[in-house]
Amino acid sequence: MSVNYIPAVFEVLRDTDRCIKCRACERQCANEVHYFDEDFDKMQVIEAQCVDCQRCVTICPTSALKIRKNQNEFREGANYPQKLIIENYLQAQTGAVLLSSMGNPVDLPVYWDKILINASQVTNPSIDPLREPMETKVYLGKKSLDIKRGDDGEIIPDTEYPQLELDVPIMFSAMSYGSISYNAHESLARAATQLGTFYNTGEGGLHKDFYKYGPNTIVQVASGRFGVSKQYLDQGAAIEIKMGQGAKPGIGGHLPGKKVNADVSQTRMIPMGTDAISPAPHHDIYSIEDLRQLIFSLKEATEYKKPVMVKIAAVHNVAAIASGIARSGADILVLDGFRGGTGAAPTRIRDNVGIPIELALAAVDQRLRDEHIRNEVSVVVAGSVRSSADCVKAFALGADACYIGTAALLAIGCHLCRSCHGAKCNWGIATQRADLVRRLNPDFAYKRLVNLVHAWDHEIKEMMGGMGINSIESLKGNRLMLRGVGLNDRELEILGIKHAGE
Amino acid sequence: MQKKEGEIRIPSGCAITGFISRNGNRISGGDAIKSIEVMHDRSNGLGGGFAGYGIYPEYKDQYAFHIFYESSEAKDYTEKYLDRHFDIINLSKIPTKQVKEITKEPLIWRYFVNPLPTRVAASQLDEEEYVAQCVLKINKDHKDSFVFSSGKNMGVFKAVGFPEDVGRFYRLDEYAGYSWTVHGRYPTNTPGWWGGAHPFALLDYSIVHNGEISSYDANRRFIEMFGYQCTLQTDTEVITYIIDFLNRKKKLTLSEIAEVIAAPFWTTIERREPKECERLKYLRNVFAGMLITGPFSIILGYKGGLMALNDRLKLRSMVVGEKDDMFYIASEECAIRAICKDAEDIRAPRGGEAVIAELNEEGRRKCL
Amino acid sequence: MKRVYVNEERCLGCHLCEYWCAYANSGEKDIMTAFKLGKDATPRINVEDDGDVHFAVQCRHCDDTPCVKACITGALSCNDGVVEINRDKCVGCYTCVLTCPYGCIVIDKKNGGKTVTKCELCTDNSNGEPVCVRECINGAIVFEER
Amino acid sequence: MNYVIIGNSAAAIGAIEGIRAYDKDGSVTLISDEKYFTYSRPLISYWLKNSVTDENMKYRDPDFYEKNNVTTMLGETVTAISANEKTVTTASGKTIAFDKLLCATGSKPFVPKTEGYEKVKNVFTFMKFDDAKAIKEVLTADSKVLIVGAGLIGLKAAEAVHEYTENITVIDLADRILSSILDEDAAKIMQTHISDKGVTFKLGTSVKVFSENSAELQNGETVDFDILIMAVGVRPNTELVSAAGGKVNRGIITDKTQLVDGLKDIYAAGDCTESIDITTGDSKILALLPNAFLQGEVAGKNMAGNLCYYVNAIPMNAIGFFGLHIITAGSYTGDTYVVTDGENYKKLITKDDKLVGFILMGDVDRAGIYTSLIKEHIALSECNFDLLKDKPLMAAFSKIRRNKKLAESH
Repeated sequence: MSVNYIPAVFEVLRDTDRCIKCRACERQCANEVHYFDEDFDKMQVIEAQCVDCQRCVTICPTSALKIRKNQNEFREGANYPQKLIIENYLQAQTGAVLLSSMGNPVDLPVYWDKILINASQVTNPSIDPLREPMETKVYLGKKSLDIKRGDDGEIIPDTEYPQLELDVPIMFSAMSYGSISYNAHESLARAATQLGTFYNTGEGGLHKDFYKYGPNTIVQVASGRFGVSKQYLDQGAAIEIKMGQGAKPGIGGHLPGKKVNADVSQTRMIPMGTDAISPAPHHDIYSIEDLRQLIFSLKEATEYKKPVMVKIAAVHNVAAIASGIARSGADILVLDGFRGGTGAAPTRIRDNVGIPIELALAAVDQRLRDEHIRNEVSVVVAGSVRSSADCVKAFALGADACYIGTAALLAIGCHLCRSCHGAKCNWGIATQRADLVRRLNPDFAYKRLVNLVHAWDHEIKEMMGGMGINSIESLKGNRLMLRGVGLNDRELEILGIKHAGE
Repeated sequence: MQKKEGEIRIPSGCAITGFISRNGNRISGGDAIKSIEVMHDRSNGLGGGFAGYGIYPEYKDQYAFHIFYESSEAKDYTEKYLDRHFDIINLSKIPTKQVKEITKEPLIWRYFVNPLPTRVAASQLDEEEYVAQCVLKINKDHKDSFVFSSGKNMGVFKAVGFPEDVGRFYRLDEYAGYSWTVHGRYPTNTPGWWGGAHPFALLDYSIVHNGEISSYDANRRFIEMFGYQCTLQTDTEVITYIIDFLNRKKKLTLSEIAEVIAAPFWTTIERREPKECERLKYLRNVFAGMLITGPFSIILGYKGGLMALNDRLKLRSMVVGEKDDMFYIASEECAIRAICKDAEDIRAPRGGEAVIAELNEEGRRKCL
Repeated sequence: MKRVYVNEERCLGCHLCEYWCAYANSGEKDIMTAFKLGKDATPRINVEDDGDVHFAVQCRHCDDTPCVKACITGALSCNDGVVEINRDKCVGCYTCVLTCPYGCIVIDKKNGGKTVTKCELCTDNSNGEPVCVRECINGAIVFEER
Repeated sequence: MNYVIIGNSAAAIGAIEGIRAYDKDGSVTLISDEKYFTYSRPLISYWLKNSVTDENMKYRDPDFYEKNNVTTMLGETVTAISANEKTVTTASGKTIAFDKLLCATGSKPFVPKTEGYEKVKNVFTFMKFDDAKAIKEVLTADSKVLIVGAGLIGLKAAEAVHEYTENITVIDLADRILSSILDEDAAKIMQTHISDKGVTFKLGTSVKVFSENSAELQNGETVDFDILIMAVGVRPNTELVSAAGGKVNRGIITDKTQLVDGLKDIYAAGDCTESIDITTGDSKILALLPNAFLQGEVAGKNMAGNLCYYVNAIPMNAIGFFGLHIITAGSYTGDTYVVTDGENYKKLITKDDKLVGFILMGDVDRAGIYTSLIKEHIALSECNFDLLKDKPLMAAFSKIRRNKKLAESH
């Protein structure tokens, strides 16, 4: 039926004067957009299958390809934009929930971009990070200020609670083996090891090959409990309980059976080919006291040697929830904002549920200070930390460290086509297809991750130096270093910052 | 309207000086004036102040409160509060003399008080904490009242003006103490509120500080979790509170405090022998929120001693020197030479190196 | 000696190395010219595909040089470990094709098979480094000592 | 050490390179009855058809002898070897002493006795540079050329002569051309290909009697010619070794180090020797340039005191006529797999889970992979033979073997 016709989202433009018919585009497109037409002796395209992953564009040896938005336009209308109309067509056709991946692309305020950073002039010298030491090492974990002294009067340097030492204040956020590929995991693990930071297994367990990166691994325990065993918990440097995810607060996860190959099945400890369903809640956590029990179960299981992190999605009453978690024995609290990525989420949830991480962080940090328990828990933010500037702003708002997910994937080749749920990632990241996974070369990818984080770390140091700060501790929660632009009083009040010019 | 200290953060440059007689000889405040006067250009007439230790031997067991009142209503209100919480042993206007450079003075009163034992007991706090909380309460909640000195056998004197004029205004040549610290202020703007001048003091701790710390808000928001209210938004205030917290509450020694607030760099720590390395790592980690970065040189005055400390990059000048039992600390050498021509062993302490000078055995016997 | 090796775990079978190789050795001004206007530059590297297995093969520059020893004209020679061909001397008898155990002597179809050609590690063009290595999009081809 | 080499072709050059790989100092003397700088015998047909210059006839760079410090005695014919005295004697009466001697004397054309042969004026063989030069002297566009022998030499000669005249007749006693390397089907394709160029074949017959400008064939036909090229076959030059006491069957018999059986310090290599065909186990003359070179190289290395063996010999040929190429190797007895597609012909011969031989015509790309399967005795069950049937691919090897071949240094 013609009403079923869904216009292609993209147009694939090929400059035939440039095309040498090498067919690399054809070979490299898992969506089978390109094909060679023997009759016409030229390359042809099936545009409807294009997701604009840019793979063909980047590898074309003659730069003959361009992808652009389909110029075919419905009649304009701000209330019913073309995308929404088409989504309704699709749903009318299929009766299905719309699926999307990666972070919320909707044009909602990005507060990072409305916050500006201070620099020293005259009264206080800026510091040149190339000349003076500039420190970004961070320790995460609950801090006890109870000083214990030995009989000789000397301080006993016992932090009482386990700490995570980060050489750089950036970690790689949870992305499960299953949602991303073996090679992607290897890249993250190796990069974290080289950087002296941590990557996170996500909820898919830990492949035995990666046990060797354990000292730089955070193992996640999510509602599906996939791959969780004593051995698994023992591998990690820390354990993260995933209560929620910024991209899809309030719902669980679903890894389709076709992604559960032999390796994934073994790692997740589920039968091959079966769907891996993470329930929306943990069915042993229906309230805060249940969480406390899980936290202490995990601590018992690991002899109180590993910090336990609790990750929640940034939702409306996040500050109160955070306070509850800080009082429940968690060592580290992770806040995941509504622009955080995902391998697959219902579109409507991704685009409409949750709150911006900037506001959540500001509210949580202030609440914990108001309740004098900020020292009880470290705060890590995730959910679209896109640059070193975002990191600096996050630290100044009160974060101890940042998690990066999407930015890390960009470093290893992701072009943000937001088609992870299709499982045919042309960059070898969000796929389990062996031929596609191979496209991600961990030898390159881990170096690119290291480069990215080093570059950010340099920039963080530059900005700190500009502020006259030479250690990241002095940036943490230092909101005087921030000013808002174009924000209303309410927003400024929540962020705890003044407006530019004040 | 121009905002005063506490409503806005005002960056300043400064001059500081201080000295102590380790034998406990009581030195006239006139020497303190002489010392700061030569650094006239380091101030701009918008604040100066002094802290003298051992100046009230006759009331050495009472807390000496120095209070500014902007109005007599404020005075009445605060005095009622004091009455409820303290046994006021003595009260008087602080003697001043007219100096043409010093104008717009508030009401300046001094009280020697003992906390009411029943109230202390009821508060479940130790006596010092009780006193400190009362002081903080007044400064936060009592409009137009400001307690600017609250220690025992010590006193802070400060005003808007050049420090040498402030010293003459308060007739400091009539006081004698075993140690003095002085501050000349160079704020970039201030409406000229007397409370905003330095030193800043809480109980026996007083701080004179030259610098503008970059970590201010990080430090402020951290220390405020422990019952302090940074009402002035000045570096001196937050540094004082941090030192009060670490020394009085957490019982860290002064050199340990230096290792927290001007902590060695991680690379330096890594090079220390393992036990020391662990200790320093521990202090930096646990008290991360109290690391102070950005330029500062401070003289901490406390009961029986002085500590000089620079930020870890030494972004502000500070020298020390000595002669016989005297120990001198100043922003510039001239300030030492002005009162001790033949001072010896003048040197610039390294960034983060705490220099401590305290009363010796004899001095303690005489003064404490 | 440094040689070109292919890691078949990394090779994607995109065949781009063939095109870059052909272009690099074509002497044409750009890659398009090398394949257009009826020109069909000949690669010296060859990507094999067998299902999911892909790998590029080109002259191994082996130590025992069976091709050099078999060459009836002396067109093939081994200099400092690089097996080189003097195309002026080659008569296209293909004895080297017969003896190369890797199938890496390439019949130059561009000149009607009148001569053979082969990888010379880009020592005979302006690249200065093996262009297949440089252009491999997945780092599958490496130039290293083993 | 004093090395003497008789001969100046592939085996001799191989020997020089073999010696010099281990002995930079010993004296090397090379004696050849031809006056030329070492040249490539197979190139004479290319020279004749003007596709190779005089300069490019050289088998090695012009400074080869100097660089390898070789004393040459060109145009000097060795008449005797004294195994006891360790000397060789030349026609000009010189006596040259050796510590190690290599006999790389090659072969000579075989001309069968035919009635009236002596009446033919323009008769040539086609082995040496001088042969080609002599033919070129008399060849014109009007020449009528008769070639006796439709083997490799005869047809290469035909191809070269075709550059001048299309009036060419090739006769052979066998009923097909190239009978030593091709099966019937392949021979048929090639014959058609060559016939299409205007060459006339008379097969399954021979010359009964020659007159000056014509030949009467056994089948009764008469062929007129003004140039006769005899390319019936070759015979190894074994006389010197034989006279010195070395063992000779059809060719000189050597051990695996190329040391002549029955002699000390005297080696032999090249077309004058026999070697073991590993595909059949038979000792035979493998008159091929690569074979000659490798034998010479092995001989040279052993002469220089470095023990090594020549063991992997197989018959093999790469040759083309009028643009149609043939690559063959090994033996042809066994199970066969054949694909014919126009002029493209492929025959794979397998036996006991091994590839023992192949014939490729037309598309001969990467034939060496097949050769390696034969030479390396690789079990087909270990490979993907279906893939190999389609075309020679490294992908057909097991991953382990492939990695050994491609990922390790060789």
